[in-house]
Amino acid sequence: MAFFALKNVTKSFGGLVAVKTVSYEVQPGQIAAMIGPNGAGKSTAFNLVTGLYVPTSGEIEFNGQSIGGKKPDFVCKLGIARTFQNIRLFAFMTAVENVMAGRHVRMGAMLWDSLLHTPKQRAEERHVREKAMELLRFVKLERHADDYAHNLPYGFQRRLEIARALASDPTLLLLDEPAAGMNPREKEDLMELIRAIRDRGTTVFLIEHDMGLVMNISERIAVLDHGEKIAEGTPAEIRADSRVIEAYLGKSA
Amino acid sequence: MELFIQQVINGLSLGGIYALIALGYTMVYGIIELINFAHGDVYTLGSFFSIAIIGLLDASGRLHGVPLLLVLAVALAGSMILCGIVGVLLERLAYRRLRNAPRLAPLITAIGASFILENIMQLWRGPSPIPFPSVVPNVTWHFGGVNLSSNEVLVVVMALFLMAVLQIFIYNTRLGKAMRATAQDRDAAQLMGININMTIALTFFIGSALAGVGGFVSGIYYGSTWFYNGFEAGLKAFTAAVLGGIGNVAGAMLGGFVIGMVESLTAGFISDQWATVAVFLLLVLVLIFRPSGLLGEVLPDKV
Amino acid sequence: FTPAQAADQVIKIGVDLPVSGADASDGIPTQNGVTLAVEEANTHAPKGFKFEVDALDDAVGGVHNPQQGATNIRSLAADPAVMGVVGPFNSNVAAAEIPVSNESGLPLISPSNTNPTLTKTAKYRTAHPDVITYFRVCATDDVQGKAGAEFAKTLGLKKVYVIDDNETYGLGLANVFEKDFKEMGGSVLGHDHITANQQDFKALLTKVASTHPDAVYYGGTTSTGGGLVRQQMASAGMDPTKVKYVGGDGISDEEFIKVASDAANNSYYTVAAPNAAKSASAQSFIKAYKAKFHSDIGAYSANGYVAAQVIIAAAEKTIKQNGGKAPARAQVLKNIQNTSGFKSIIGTFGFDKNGDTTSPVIALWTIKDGKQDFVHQINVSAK
Amino acid sequence: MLHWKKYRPIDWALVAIAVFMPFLPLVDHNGGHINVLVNAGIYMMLAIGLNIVVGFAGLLDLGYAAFFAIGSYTYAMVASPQFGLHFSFWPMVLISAFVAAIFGVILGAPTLRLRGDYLAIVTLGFGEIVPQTFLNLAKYTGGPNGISAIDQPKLFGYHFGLNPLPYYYLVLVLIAFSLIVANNLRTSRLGRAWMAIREDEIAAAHMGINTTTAKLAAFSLGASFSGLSGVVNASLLTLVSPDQFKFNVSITVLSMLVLGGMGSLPGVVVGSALLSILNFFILPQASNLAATVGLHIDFTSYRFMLYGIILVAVMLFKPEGLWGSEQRRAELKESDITKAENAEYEEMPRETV
Amino acid sequence: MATLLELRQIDAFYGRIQALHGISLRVDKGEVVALIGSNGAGKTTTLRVISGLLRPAHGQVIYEGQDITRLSPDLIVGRRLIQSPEGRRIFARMTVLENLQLGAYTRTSLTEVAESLEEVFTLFPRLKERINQKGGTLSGGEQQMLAIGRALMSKPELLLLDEPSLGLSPLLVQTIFSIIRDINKRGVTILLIEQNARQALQIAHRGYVLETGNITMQDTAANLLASEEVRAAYLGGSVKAS
Ligand SMILES: Nc1ncnc2c1ncn2[C@@H]1O[C@H](COP(=O)(O)OP(=O)(O)OP(=O)(O)O)[C@@H](O)[C@H]1O
Ligand SMILES: Nc1ncnc2c1ncn2[C@@H]1O[C@H](COP(=O)(O)OP(=O)(O)OP(=O)(O)O)[C@@H](O)[C@H]1O
Ligand SMILES: [Mg+2]
Ligand SMILES: [Mg+2]
Repeated sequence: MAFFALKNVTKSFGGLVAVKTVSYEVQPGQIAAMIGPNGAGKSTAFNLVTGLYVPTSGEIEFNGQSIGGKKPDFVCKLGIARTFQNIRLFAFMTAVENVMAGRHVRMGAMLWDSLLHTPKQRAEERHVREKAMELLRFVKLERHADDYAHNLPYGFQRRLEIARALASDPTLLLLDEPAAGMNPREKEDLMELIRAIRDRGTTVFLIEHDMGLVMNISERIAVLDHGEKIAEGTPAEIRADSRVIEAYLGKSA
Repeated sequence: MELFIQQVINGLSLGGIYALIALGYTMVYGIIELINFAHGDVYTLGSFFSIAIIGLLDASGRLHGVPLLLVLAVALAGSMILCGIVGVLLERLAYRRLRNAPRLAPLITAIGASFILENIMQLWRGPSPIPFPSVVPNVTWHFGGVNLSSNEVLVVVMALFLMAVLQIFIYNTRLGKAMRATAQDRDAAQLMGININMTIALTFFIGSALAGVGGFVSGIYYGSTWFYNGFEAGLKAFTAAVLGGIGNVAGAMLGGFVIGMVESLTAGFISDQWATVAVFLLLVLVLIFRPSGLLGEVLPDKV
Repeated sequence: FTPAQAADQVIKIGVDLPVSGADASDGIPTQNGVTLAVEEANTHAPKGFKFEVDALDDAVGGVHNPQQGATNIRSLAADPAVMGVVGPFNSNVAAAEIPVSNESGLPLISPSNTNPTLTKTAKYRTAHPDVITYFRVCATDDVQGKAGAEFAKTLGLKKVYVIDDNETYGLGLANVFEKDFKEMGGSVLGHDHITANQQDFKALLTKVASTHPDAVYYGGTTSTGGGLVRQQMASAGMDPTKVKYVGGDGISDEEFIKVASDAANNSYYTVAAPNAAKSASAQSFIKAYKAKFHSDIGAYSANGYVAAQVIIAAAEKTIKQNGGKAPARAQVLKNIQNTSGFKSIIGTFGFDKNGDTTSPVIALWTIKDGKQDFVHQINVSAK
Repeated sequence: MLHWKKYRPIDWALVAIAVFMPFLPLVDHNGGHINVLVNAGIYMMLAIGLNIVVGFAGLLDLGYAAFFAIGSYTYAMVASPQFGLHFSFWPMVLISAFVAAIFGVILGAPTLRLRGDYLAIVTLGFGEIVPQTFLNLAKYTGGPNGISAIDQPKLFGYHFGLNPLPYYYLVLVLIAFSLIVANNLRTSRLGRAWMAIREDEIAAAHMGINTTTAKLAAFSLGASFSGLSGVVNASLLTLVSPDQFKFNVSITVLSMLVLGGMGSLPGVVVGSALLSILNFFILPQASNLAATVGLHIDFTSYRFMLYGIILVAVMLFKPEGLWGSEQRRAELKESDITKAENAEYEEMPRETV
Repeated sequence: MATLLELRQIDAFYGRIQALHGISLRVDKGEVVALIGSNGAGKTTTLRVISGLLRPAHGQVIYEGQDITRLSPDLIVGRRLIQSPEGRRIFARMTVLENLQLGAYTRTSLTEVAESLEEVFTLFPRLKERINQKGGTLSGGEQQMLAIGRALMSKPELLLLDEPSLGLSPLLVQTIFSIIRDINKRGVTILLIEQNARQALQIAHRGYVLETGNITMQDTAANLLASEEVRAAYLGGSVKAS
């Protein structure tokens, strides 16, 4: 059984087929990428994985389990976390609260504990806060722990979103255009961070339009166009693929 | 069967009044996402203004023909304009400052404004029901066992006509487009050169003027009003707007008629005391199956 | 604020009525009656004394509220200058206030509570079950409903449809009417409850019309829909010249005539007091009211006026008993309890052992040519 | 956590007032005043409960009085001559809270898919239906007369009777308890989940938060507080009737939250205390109070306007509420642009995720 | 060249946070001026100030020799000073055509508007294909075309573009930049914000570097491209921008 695989996944919205019988497998420990023109169906594919959309047909497998059509909170519990193409932080919660909220699914406090603040609950809260601070250090945001997410600069927000996603101890992390709106310097930092995440044992699957970044860090790349997978391979293979050049990269790339 | 048809007629005319109020709710909600609780009171004000104008013109004696039409036209226009002005003032004084405030702040000022308006009307014409001058002869036609009165026709025709005008205005005129643009994204609208303050004020003016029509028509239809009239009618009308899919002109109309119908049929065939319960149960049921209202998805456009 | 006035000792007449929001139509005209009574009393107040109105609102957010009522009575009870309270208006507010009044010994005279259980059982007198502190100047629903039924009978009505406003007063009245009318051999075609503050009754009335009644009996007040129901009957297919309209004192106001307009004629109603028009004092009351408040009297203005007069009279009597010294509340209470043969614009009455009015007269009225017209009056207790 | 960087003098004043409250009856013997405070306390509990739904979880509930009604009627039915049952007060406090909580789930469940103001209007509908149903089912509920002669609590042989004083202390204890529980909730896993849902429901779901359960928990916990206050209310008044639970009650409680500062517990306390005192004391006595400062104005006819003006004025000058939490204060500064963007997110899910 | 737009000593705040610290800049008629800087530097804020969406605390905005600092956004638009804002801000529930018509909101001559529409469709044939599609259902790239097209519909004198290439595929990025150059050639002055600093500077005449609300550098585009500091901070070394 595969660690993570899309099997003939199709998603249509009314008449529009956004994702068309796409199959793709990600190996554990990999940094994998998905690229393709605007509107190719990349984000839709992510949304299918995390349960925002229900696939029209096809299977999504994760750790031997079929997760197609399952609710987002269930998918998260299984170990898939994500970030969003347009940042969706909890704007008026502090950075550390954001990360703690990301830990929700790994916590055990029940209603009773929440109501009465039992010793068990207090110990857990302390632990979760420590864990959240550790993640903030990991993404180099510890100094902003008590700032509202909303007040952080864009690049920091992207990193905070990653920390929040990591808080649920995912084995697979989906990043949707993590470098959008970053300048080249910030992109370099981001690449380092992604590698570090992989090194912690989390598999990374990302969508990105920045070819510098994609070609640099990913081990395997899938290319989508009009909902269909038109190519798959190593960065070098993709760069040389004429269909990809025509549909996506353009001559200058 | 005749009884049923008769109740449907009742429902349609009641629904027409709800619809006229609901149009204003839906417009205001559509553009600034505010449940304008004072809107029901603007509707009542419409009746009050009409009464005052007819009184001023001293039309209490029976008039006929052209003079009668003239009086009615002046009363209707006056009620619309005055209600429109009240709406604009409300927006200017109670809501504009709060455009970027937490969402519930303007809701509370709306409630406060509603109390103020109610009290003003109470001071103006006293706390008890007041009669609406019966200047218009109500003609009744008989079709077998079914009666249809000119007042009923007036309410329904007025509602349908104004909805059609409004629909055309919003979708086919430059100002209508400005309103829709302002509703969707205020900053972007400004970057198109749209004066959003003016546009929002215009929306309030039109919505309130429609409530003024409602007040005028319902005065003629029911023959009386009182300062607290808008409360209940306002709640139902807002429910109608939500039922139809808030922000949607045709939806508000449909919602108004549906609610009027449910109320009438429940009162007519079950019991009057369960009519309100039936209305809200219907709302819940509809929203369970269509979470954004009857027309909310088909025509997702806000006004 | 002249020094002479300041030196006068103040005797307060408390008022507890709903005067804001939707309930203002009930409370304000009634409170106006009290104000008038107190102003008149001050023209001939005992030397060294001065009456004042201490009026509290029992509406919260525009609706009468029993909690607020109980709080008001406690506040008034805490002020030793308050000798008695006119109020409350609504029966459920009374249910919350009677226990407080009973406990604190503050006399309460309601102008309008008609629910029989308030006085006839001791369940609200929790602290001192056999001390009466709550009185009323209006007849209870059972008396009036019955009179209404008899009236209907004499009008020759056989088939009646009953509608009430689903409030304590209206429902109680309608229930008694229905029961008694049936007992007298009449037939009740149906009984429906409306929701107060509604504007549209056409659906209900269309249904009523389909049963072809001789008359509609309405239990409730003008402001909860009494006028509109009558007015909309025509458009629902009931000719108001043929189908009569019968009700209680809740529709005995000028508003009813205005709202029902053309349809007002051919309406009949009972009033739990003798024909006021026959007493000159009532005429001058109505005139004075109009002059001061620029509006017609409300259904309970006269009752508010009389209730205040009862308290004032008891206080004045106490002062006399004390030889011109300040009255104590317990004494005033005693004098109120002993009220009898009290001449007022709503007739001559006293209080019975439960605190109910002994005035047994119910007057019957009709509306003719857009004017209230006295028919006759019956003495219910004589039966 | 309380995000107060530093305590302001006004914070200390609040604490001082809170500490003083138990001793107040020693100074003020006026039963009317104590009664006002008991009513204020009942409303404060309602506000604390509604704050969980609206302030914490961000679900706009315009029909909260329905739960108040359910709590009150639950006790009234089993502790009055209505059915001849006379259950003891103390367990009923918990049972009524529980019954209200269950209704919270029942009424909450169909509304979960609804967004924003659709939810508001449905809850408003419930707020209309519930008292109307109590009114209509006269056989069980006494119809418009309601249920009267409700039992008062006994504690160690002491019968509460009608004296407001024991209720005053009971309410103080219940408020303290409610505040502690509400604050615990806020700073717990569940509280954080609510906050996350309020900020961004889709993102919250992707963090593994089961939004359905969390929202239902908010509805039912919020409702349970009104169960508590309902029991106290019913026994002190010895009466429940449908018109005690009309729309104006829901609106009053909501205004308390917004006026005080939504989401913030001190805000809820301040807002409900001030508005209760305004509603139960100042407005009913407006004319008398004016007279004591030498103003002879008859406010009888202006009361409603006064109330309206105060609501409008407070909101215009302090839109985040008198005691707005830091979060809300921050949100205020949110510019148009972020607002509009958020709005866009909601309408165009395809672009957002 | 004549000065078209000038900012003088602008201070701007969000609540208590100061986003711009006395910045001054100038755009001459016919130029493409690039404004570069890292996230949160204040680039968008600068454009918001120019368009009147944010009132500066101090300083002046001079346009065509007149002070427009206190004018409301719609009046500024009326002077043909047009912005295509960050995040595109398409009217999602209006059709492509309606969006474009709104772009021409301030214009009165119907024939001229029709001409502009044709022009936009020549620049972006894709938009003509989608003329009746709702804006919100367009793909990211199409939305960007619509945003720029909409701005052109108002017949801009000066066009402010805020990150027009954000989130676009490499191919589309090329297209957008060539279109910008095209528009400029037709006589429209352009103030351009870009994360993609290299390409921005390649089509610009001059450039400004904004850092935490301060202008730290200003020079010709060529000089900035060659500058060591700019290269290190904004152009990237190892990562080649597409
Ligand atoms: N909820 C939806 N309803 C209708 N159509 C949708 C929806 N979500 C996506 N689509 C359509 O599906 C297609 C794929 O969209 P998607 O967001 O997956 O593209 P993408 O590859 O992520 O593009 P980009 O690089 O611009 O983010 C688009 O044509 C879009 O219009
Ligand atoms: N609405 C707002 N409320 C509060 N602070 C804001 C707001 N918008 C921006 N800021 C702050 O103002 C500063 C400048 O923001 P601005 O958006 O102008 O930067 P930018 O240069 O456009 O960045 P980016 O490259 O991310 O678009 C930042 O520190 C940002 O956090
Ligand atoms: Mg995408
Ligand atoms: Mg920016």
